[in-house]
Amino acid sequence: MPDSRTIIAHQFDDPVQQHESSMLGMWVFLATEIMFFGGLFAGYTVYRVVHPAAFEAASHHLNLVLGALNTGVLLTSSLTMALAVRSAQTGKQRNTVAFLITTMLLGAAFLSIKGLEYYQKYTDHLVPGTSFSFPGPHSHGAEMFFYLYFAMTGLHAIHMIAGIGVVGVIAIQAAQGRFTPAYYTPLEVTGLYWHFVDIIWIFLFPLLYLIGSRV
Amino acid sequence: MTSHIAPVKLYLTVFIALLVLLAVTVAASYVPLGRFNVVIGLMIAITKTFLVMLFFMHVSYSGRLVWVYVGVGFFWLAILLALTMADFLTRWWPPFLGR
Amino acid sequence: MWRTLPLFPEQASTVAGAVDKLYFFLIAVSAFFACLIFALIACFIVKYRRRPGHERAIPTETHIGLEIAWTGIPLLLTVVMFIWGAKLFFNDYNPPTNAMEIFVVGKQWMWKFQHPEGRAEINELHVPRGQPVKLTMISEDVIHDLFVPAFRVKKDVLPGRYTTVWFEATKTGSYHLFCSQYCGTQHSKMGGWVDVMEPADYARWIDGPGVNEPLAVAGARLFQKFGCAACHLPEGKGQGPSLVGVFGRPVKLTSGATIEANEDYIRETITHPGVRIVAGYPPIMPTFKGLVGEEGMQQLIAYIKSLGKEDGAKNPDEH
Amino acid sequence: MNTEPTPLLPREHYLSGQYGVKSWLLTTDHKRIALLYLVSVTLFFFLGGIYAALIRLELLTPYGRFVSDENYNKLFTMHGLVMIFFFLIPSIPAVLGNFFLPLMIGARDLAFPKINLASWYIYVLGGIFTVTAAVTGGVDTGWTFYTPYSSTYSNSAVITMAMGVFITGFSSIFTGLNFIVTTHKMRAPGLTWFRLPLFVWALYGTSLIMVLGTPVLAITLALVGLERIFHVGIFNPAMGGDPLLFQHLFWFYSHPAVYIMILPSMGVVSEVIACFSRKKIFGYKFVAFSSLAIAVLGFLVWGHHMFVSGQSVYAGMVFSILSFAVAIPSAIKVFNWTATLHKGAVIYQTPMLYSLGFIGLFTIGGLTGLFLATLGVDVHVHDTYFVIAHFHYIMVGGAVMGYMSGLHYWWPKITGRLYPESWGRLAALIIFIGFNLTFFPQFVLGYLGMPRRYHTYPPEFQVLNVMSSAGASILGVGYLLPLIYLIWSLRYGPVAGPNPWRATGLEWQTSSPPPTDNFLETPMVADEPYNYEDMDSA
Repeated sequence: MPDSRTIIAHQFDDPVQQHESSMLGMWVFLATEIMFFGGLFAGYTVYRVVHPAAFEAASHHLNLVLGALNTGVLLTSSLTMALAVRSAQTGKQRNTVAFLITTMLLGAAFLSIKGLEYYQKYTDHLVPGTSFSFPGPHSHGAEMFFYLYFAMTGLHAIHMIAGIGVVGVIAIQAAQGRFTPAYYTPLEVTGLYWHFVDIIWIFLFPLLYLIGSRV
Repeated sequence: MTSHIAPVKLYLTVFIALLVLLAVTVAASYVPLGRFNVVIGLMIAITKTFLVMLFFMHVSYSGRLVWVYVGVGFFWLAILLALTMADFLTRWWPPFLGR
Repeated sequence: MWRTLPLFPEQASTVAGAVDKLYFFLIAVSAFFACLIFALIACFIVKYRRRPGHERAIPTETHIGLEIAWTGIPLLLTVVMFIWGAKLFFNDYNPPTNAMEIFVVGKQWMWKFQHPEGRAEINELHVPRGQPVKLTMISEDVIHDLFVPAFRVKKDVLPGRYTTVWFEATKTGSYHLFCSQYCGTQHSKMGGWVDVMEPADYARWIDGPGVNEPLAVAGARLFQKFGCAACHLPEGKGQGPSLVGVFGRPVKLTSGATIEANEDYIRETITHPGVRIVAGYPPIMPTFKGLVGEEGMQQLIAYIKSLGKEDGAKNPDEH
Repeated sequence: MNTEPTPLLPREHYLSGQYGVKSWLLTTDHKRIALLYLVSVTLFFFLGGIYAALIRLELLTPYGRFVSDENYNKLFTMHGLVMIFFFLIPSIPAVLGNFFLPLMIGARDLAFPKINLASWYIYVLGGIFTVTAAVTGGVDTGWTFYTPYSSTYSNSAVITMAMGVFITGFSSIFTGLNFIVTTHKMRAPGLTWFRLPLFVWALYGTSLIMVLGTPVLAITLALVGLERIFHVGIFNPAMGGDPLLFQHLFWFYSHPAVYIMILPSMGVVSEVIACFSRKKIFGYKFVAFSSLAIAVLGFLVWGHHMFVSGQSVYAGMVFSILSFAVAIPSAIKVFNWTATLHKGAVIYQTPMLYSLGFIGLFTIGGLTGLFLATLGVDVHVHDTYFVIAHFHYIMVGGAVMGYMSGLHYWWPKITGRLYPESWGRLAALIIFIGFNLTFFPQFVLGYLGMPRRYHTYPPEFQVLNVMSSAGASILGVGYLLPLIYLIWSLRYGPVAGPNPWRATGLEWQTSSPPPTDNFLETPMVADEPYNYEDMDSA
């Protein structure tokens, strides 16, 4: 199986060991990432229990259409990422590059929509701080909600930006023909990261946009 | 290396399932179900996560170790949430109301 | 010599003896295990030191029985420690119903004590001997902690939420009062004394010179000044719920939940009135956030409590 | 103990060949990176030591006349931060672990050598932020950064310092990640899990904590920083926030962090006790699994730092019983080490003295931990010098003794030369005596009620404080000695040869210092670890 183009670092004995190590390393890193977001999820859970009514009221100030659209965009980007890996497995270099670029474009679309939402929150005075104003009795719980909203989606967006950068590097490497059906580990590892960022959003969407019912 | 190559059809099926679940979760938020809104929202999110991890992330074809570390990540998150909430949920229990 | 080199703190409260008893039990258990291990190690390293005639170790096998024993025995002992400690802890959190109540405000870097009779003091707390005292504490800035070593009690004092601690002094005298949660530059100077007096002396002291009006009276004036009385009519016919006899009772909220009308709830409804509305009333109360300081808050709470006291028959807390 | 002719240094090893600065700063060799870490953590250890010396100097008198209250607060804050994040946490894992994990499992390097180098650079970057914070006014929040003091009220360089800790956290995450993957994937043929040295088991448990705990601290400090900058945040009571949430998140990492410090030491002690009793470790599997048990249970007990914080009484009880549970695996280890000595052939080499010292001091530290887990007693001793004494017995009496033990044990392997034995024994003795004199009086002070972080204190506590300060000066001398004789031995120490202790373990089967690729050919393992009985009768 070792292809002439397979690069084996000196510390490894064979490509299988190298591949498995990289994959395990990424999964361990993702466990770390879960805990990194975990601090925010813990804060969210606490304050949702402490301010249930405020969270529901504040959640309804989020734009459900844009949120759902963004979820769709991100799910699609996960599909294209998975297909990019599959194309590398089957040795279809052109397809790999095309799917990676599509993934990046979808990621950029996600960030643009997110930016639009942030802008709307800014004009609606829903950014926590001195200019924050929220009608009704729940203003301080709502401010907490929006603080968490910005912290959680902000951290997620930072991960998206990093992800787009990494996918870009991988796309260039793919275009240079660095990956073969025998060696595509960096691509697969990047794919794991991208899907993970998608999963975080899969949780953020119902937790932030879908509190209570909108009726 | 993961020699397993999943068919494109599988990826597409998973993708469609994810979109259907997205539609369901949005639709469910228009039905007043009280506390079950959050239960449904989270159940659907967990289902979506399973789909993404098992198929897009190839966990279903991966070795035991990957399963272990996927579990470890979520288990430790559960520890963090459960023991933190052990404080916040019981703080106002009788007979120590508010103390 | 004990004045320059004290080795054990004074016992001056009802719980001090109980805490010390548990402490001695822990010392006994620890000393036993520490001595056992030290003795074994000393014995082994001397007896089995490598020397001519004893060049090689004598193989031993892992002994499952031993492993179970030294897992199981410590486990049982810790269960005893847990139950014993938890019982004391529970007691720390259950002030007797006849406890006299004193309000405490901590701020960088001083303690303010407010007796319900109206006398206030700074960095010094006078209490009668033989009378349970409950401190209801809040901070104006960072987290502080009220610690009286002679009483073996300690509790963090938080901003934005009341915490309580209680004790019953058993010996007259002056005892150290410390802030034991790091609170900034002069943390180590945020302390003073607890003066335990004979009840008769205390009664004289509390009526002594410089006494303000009782807390509840001051609270009643605030209640009028802020216009609370306009809505919170005593018979419950106003736009707000009646506050008579409400303190310490469960209150039904519009959300369907029930909450005890305690110090924290009253505090929250004054600063954030819309968050938990009493069922059957409109959410029209304005916020008094920034208008009522911690002292004003104490006065209002004392006043609302006293509304219950007048209707004594219904109030289980009466003493 | 060598009857063979004086050994010679190998002609080629990881230190030879390349000498330039570049060969060090761009190295991906785990052994050289370990030495980079060794130099950096030593610098931070003595920096933290200077802070400690100033603290003890101040506490000689009760009146606070030596430094101002503001500066005193900065001193203990910096002492804690430097010692914990820049010495104790990286000490054994990043120095001894980095050097010996691949050697002990028969690998050529860690799984990700570049990430390993990156982790050192990240550590240095974090260190630069810390030193910057120290020289631009210092930090006065205590190493615990409690809100709202840190987020709102403190006027010191909190953000710079939090950045330093945040960044260093990633160095620790990368080290842990590297160790986990290396242990799983790079073991030599035949080296099954139950043939692994116990040091490797301990490092594995440590790595789990690093990987799963550190990110929570990182996000928490990031939130504190944001709150300081924007004046809104989730710990802010004015916004409906709860400062106790900070404590939960902080201790979720910072309690397990204690096990990051102590677990690797326990691993070292297991190696050393077996080697210098010339015996198989008693209850290998129990010692191995107790490391994992500590790593997991260690995450369930953080609330015992919050018994008097206003946390729910019920949560307090849950955390109390879980805290007792974590004491059990530690007890198992102590008993098994003691049993290993039984019928051994004990040699009083310096590493052994440190390890025996470790067992003694750790036993006291662990037993006094029970006092703190006991709710009713903790209420009295919480945030007093009792706690200070307890955790110094764990972190200095335990972790640092273990580090010194390991450093002496493996010094011949790292440098190819032996340290001077009698000086080593003397230093071990001085440290042991100085340590006990410093910290034992603090137990008494704590039960008397002297709160921690006190710049001034009631005069009746002075005698005990003077004893403690006197002990600290002895301890200081004890720590300077190894610095001197270990450096001396680099040039003048006798050449050690590949296995001066006649120890088992793969790291002793290669030359000292080892070649760059560790082994000339990949070793095979067909035996249990610590088979000293067979080795000595051969």
